[in-house]
Amino acid sequence: KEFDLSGTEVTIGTAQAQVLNLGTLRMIEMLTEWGADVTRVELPNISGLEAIVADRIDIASRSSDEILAGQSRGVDVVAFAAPISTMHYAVVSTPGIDSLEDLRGQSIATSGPGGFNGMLFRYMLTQAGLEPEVDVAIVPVGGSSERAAAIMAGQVQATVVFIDNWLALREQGANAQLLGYVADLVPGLSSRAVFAPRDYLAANEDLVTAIACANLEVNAWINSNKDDFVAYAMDNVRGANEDAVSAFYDVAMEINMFPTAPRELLDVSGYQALADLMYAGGELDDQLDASGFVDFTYVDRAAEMGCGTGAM
Amino acid sequence: MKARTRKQVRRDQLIGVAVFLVVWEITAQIIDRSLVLPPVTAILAALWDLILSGELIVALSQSIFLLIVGLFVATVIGFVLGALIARSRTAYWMLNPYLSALFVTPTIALVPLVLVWFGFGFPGRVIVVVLAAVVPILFSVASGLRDSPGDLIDVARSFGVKGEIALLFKVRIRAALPVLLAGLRLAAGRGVVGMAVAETYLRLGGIGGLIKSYGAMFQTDYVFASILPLSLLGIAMVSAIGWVERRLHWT
Amino acid sequence: MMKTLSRPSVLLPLLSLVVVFGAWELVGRSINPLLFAPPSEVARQFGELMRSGELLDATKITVQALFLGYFLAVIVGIPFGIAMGALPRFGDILQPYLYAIFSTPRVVVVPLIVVWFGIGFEARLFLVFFWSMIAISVNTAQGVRHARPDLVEVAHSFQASRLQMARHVLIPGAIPFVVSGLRIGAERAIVGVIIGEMFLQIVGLGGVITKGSTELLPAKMLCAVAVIAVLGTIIVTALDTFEKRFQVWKGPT
Amino acid sequence: MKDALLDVPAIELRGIRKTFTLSEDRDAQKVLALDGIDLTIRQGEFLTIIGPSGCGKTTLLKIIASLISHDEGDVVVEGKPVHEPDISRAMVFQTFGLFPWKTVIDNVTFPLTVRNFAPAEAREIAMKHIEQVGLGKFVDAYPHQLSGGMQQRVGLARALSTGADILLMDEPFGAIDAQTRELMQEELMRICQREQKTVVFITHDLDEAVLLADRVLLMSRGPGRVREVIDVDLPRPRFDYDVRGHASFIKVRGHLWHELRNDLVEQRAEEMS
Amino acid sequence: MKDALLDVPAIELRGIRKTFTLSEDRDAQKVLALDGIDLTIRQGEFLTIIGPSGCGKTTLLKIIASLISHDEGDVVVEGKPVHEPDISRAMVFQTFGLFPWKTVIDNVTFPLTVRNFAPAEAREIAMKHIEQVGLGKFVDAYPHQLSGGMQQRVGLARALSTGADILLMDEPFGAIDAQTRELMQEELMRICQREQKTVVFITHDLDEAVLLADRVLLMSRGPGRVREVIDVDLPRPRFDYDVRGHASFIKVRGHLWHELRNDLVEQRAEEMS
Ligand SMILES: Nc1ncnc2c1ncn2[C@@H]1O[C@H](COP(=O)(O)OP(=O)(O)OP(=O)(O)O)[C@@H](O)[C@H]1O
Ligand SMILES: Nc1ncnc2c1ncn2[C@@H]1O[C@H](COP(=O)(O)OP(=O)(O)OP(=O)(O)O)[C@@H](O)[C@H]1O
Ligand SMILES: O=C([O-])O
Ligand SMILES: [Mg+2]
Ligand SMILES: [Mg+2]
Repeated sequence: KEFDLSGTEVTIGTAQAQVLNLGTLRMIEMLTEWGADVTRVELPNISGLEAIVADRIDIASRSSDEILAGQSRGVDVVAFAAPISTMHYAVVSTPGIDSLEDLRGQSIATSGPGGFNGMLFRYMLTQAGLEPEVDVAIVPVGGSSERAAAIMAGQVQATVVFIDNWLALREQGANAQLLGYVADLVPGLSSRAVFAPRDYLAANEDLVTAIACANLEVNAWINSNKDDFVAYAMDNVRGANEDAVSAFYDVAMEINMFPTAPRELLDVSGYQALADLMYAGGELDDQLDASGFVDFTYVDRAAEMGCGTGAM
Repeated sequence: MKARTRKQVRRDQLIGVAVFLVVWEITAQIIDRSLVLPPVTAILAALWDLILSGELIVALSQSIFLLIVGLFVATVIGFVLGALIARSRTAYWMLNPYLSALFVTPTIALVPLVLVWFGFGFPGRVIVVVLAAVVPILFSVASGLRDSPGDLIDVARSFGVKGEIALLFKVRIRAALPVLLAGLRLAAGRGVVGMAVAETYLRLGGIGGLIKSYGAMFQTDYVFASILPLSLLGIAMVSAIGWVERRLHWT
Repeated sequence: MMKTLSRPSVLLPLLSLVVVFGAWELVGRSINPLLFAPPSEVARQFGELMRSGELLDATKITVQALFLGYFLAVIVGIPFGIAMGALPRFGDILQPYLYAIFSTPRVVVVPLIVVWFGIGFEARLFLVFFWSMIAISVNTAQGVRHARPDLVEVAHSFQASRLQMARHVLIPGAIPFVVSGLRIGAERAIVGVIIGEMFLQIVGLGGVITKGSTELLPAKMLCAVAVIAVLGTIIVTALDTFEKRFQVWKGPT
Repeated sequence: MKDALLDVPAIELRGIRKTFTLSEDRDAQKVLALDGIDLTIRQGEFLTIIGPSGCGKTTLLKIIASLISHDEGDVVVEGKPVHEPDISRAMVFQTFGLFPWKTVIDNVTFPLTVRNFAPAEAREIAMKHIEQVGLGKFVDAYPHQLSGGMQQRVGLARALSTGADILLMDEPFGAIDAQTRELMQEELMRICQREQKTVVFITHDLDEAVLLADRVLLMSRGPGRVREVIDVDLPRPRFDYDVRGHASFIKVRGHLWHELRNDLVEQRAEEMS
Repeated sequence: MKDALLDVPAIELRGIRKTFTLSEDRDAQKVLALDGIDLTIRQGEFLTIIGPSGCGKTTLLKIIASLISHDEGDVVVEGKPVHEPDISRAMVFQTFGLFPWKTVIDNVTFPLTVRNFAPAEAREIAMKHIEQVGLGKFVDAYPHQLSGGMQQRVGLARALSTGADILLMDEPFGAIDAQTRELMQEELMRICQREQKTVVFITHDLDEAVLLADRVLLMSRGPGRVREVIDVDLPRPRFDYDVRGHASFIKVRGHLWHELRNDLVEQRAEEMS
């Protein structure tokens, strides 16, 4: 069951260290324990896809919509693991806006065109019987922090931010409220994936399997151990607040953010739903078949080896 | 107009800072929204915490190292190209438009290109600083070397200095020093901006990474506490160059 | 004594244009099109963006905030700078803050700007105005303070009043400094509006950059960058020319 | 009116002392520039000042003009102690003091503009004096387009056009070539005699000092003191004959030369010890 | 060696013409600065040049030094045409030309350093000449700490310390006060006589032009031409008696004065028409 990765060099691109993305951090630690020489790169503004295309990283652990973008532009990247398996966004509103319907005639902030959360927000509004742009003004605003600031300043009445961001915001006493978690509002979508070019997977089977295994193991560790997780977050995330992390943990458990079953970890139907949504919203030019770029081989193999049982 | 002594200036500035901080503190206490405007005391506490934990020192030393390497490279490049466009009409008309364009193009817009060419490793980050800082240096080198230093060139020639290169090193550069320093001062300011761009948008790290992390956690007091050293760094660079300027024996 | 630069023949810039664009085209074609685009592709994209009106609309939005913000920076910055120069105590007290703010990269204070000024036009205006205003007033103040003491003495000897001193000695003497402040301020203004458009409400040319980048359309991004560069070059060159006009004002000493 | 005042001295200096502080530091070096100057200048008198470089000539002239303050003593002009510059005293500056952003005519009209003369009147007065100094063709030129000597003449025209009774001139002909200088000297003497001006005139040219003066004030190497005041007993007008051959001229010039030389020798001796 | 060359002129100028272009434009204005200068200067001769401001004196001197190019004609030094500056000709600049960032001693040793003299030797030579011009106490001062006259003397010391046979001096005493100037003149004449130097010396002081010269070159108002070359027939050494009283001195000075005056009058007349 042990992996011997000595001599293996790999560069992994991740998002900024966040409470909700601690899985990636822990996963990389395990790879290192197994002898791999891992370089972790926090990419704040550049997508993992761009970094892969530019040949600057081998593997990305980033938003799952990047895979779809890549596929539609002819870059054959494949998801083989997932550090966060459910949608990691929270919809936040100003006081007085208590449901999506209340947003009629108001403004909301989403990330720029082509962004993941913008598309989701549109979808949710449609589900709630509102017509985006007509019933609700949509203002594109740079990043999650800027969107949070926009709601604090009363510039918009609702926005989507990362769950851990929202919890930190609440902890800091922001005058805003939770409208709901996207995971609850739009179930089944996958949020973060570990992906790499298809030929890279084929050429580095051991490493990729080890990553899948570490992914399952880390999820098992998180699920079984709240105190350790909180302590780990406090050590690794700058400015983390103990109460916020604790609250995040509870939410994560509630929405099954860190599953250990391979088919829950990587859910083709979630990706398919995402692809259909993006196609419907005009974000993708072609209809994509998710089974073509979600590869269970490695998580399955890892599960067979006993990964995900907390045994390692 | 009477020149004010440095002592008077210092005293007034100290009083000014004190008044400013008190007004800030009171305003913040009244508004009572630390997310928007944290009180000075909270910022100082945060700063103290950052210093004690060693975070600030580590981040600051990373940033300063990046800044120094970047400014050094920018100076070298700025000198070579600046000398070229000062001394060669052809080079001037061929390069100047692009350099002016680079001067006004926000460094942040060039980040994706830097990734492609240089990656997000140390070289990539250095390049971002260089892109931000090189043009002011280059322009000041060019204008410094273009203005002939009175008849000093004639003096040097008449006493046996031969050739453009020898004149450059024996007279022109030294004579252009005040202009060069003014350019360097401007470049230092832009270098700090480039450094922050590299550290927040190319790859997180240093003081820029610190700000970004605390920003994501909405700890505004820590955000201020990490921005402050950045502003001070800018002032420090400017004062350091001012100090060199004053020390030059000059008329 | 060295030669001064003479006026260009049209040939040189043209030649360099050919060389630069040729090299760009060659390199551009050899790089993954998701990351970089050759000029031919940028030109095609440019045509498309012009036809759809996207680029023109974006440019309008950018230019509005830029010009209004810069205009305000000029009409506030110059009198403010004169006051700082003429009242040294006032200037000395304010100076550290202006330097501190000036050397604080706007990219890191964007979230604070949102809280104070929102995400729209006002916030962009502030990003343009404030940093530009500082550049202009700091330079103006320096110019006023460096008024030639001998000329101040001359005016004094003929009993010029404070106002006459300002009009005949301080302001004309400060003009070369003011112009160089205007140039640095222009650069600050352009970068400011783009930062605002990339990180606040995504609009204008900065918005086109952000969109081009997230959509992996480098040609679109480069179109916006090119428009910004051309816009900036025009402004800076105009100010340069303006500055040369006042070269003689520095006078013999 | 002027004649009624003839018994009142134009300028009286009583015990003028002036110290400069060299830097702003606590341990600043002090330079004693003037060490007790007593001097009485009569109405309509032409006084030249000569003395080694750095002895305090410019300092003294600026104190008379109330341009810089002094530590001790009084400056009394036409019977009244003065503390501020005023229109009765016009200065010609050693460093020209022209506004580089003003044309010749605008530089010359400046003092009149300050006093709110009508533009046409100011222009007329200025033109007269610009022509007097031989620059009629350059009214619209900027200072940087003129040679040093021409710039100096603009400064002279400006002082003359104020109509001030007292002219304070700091090496006004220092940058002017020999022959133009002699023309200017002649012109200046003619104006002064006609308009009965009181002139204090600094020079480092011995010939000039003697040629122009009713009295020569010889200052000693700094700290500036009055070393000697010498009457020049030469008939006026002085340009109609070869005044340099006049016995008085040769005597006074020779005397000044020896005194200045002795001053130099004394100083060298001090330096050696 | 020198004596063997005595029949070869030190400097020969043949038909020197020089035009300046005023601006960078195609439609640039041209200024004819020198219009065919022919001149022969003998070994060991002291030639002074006098002429109206802007007549081309400095231009001529710089052409002799090969510092600026000329359009037509030849400069022949000791029998050989020259095109590049070299160490046989040392220049003293009208505007001093001191490096503001170098101390007095470093300024004076500069030409020796360029020629790779050992530092100790360079310093020794420099010190000798710095003391000769009376600045022994200021070796470590920077130019801005010196008065104008002192700066000019540093430039003189620098030229002397090169050991060049030909000294090209552009108004070297213009900023020096009367008495120091006379001392310097005396010193210069002593050095030149002892070391048999050839000197070309520009001045705008008539007395100085006559006092120092073997011959005076009078130039006419620009375009610069040779108006006249006048022999000064005064015995040397000239400082032991009152040379100004000598008939030759008075005659030559008077002649020059009239010629310059005529030049001025001619020019004014031209301007009128
Ligand atoms: N603003 C000043 N600060 C300090 N020292 C000064 C200042 N002005 C003059 N001095 C000093 O006072 C002394 C007299 O200077 P002043 O200019 O009056 O001399 P001067 O006789 O006019 O000399 P020159 O003939 O060179 O014009 C000098 O030693 C000079 O260094
Ligand atoms: N670099 C230059 N460019 C254009 N014109 C020049 C240049 N140098 C000199 N001149 C012109 O050439 C003429 C002669 O100048 P030069 O300096 O030789 O005069 P000068 O006789 O030395 O005058 P002065 O007595 O004032 O020193 C002047 O009309 C001057 O304007
Ligand atoms: O302030 C800037 O980031 O340019
Ligand atoms: Mg003086
Ligand atoms: Mg000259």
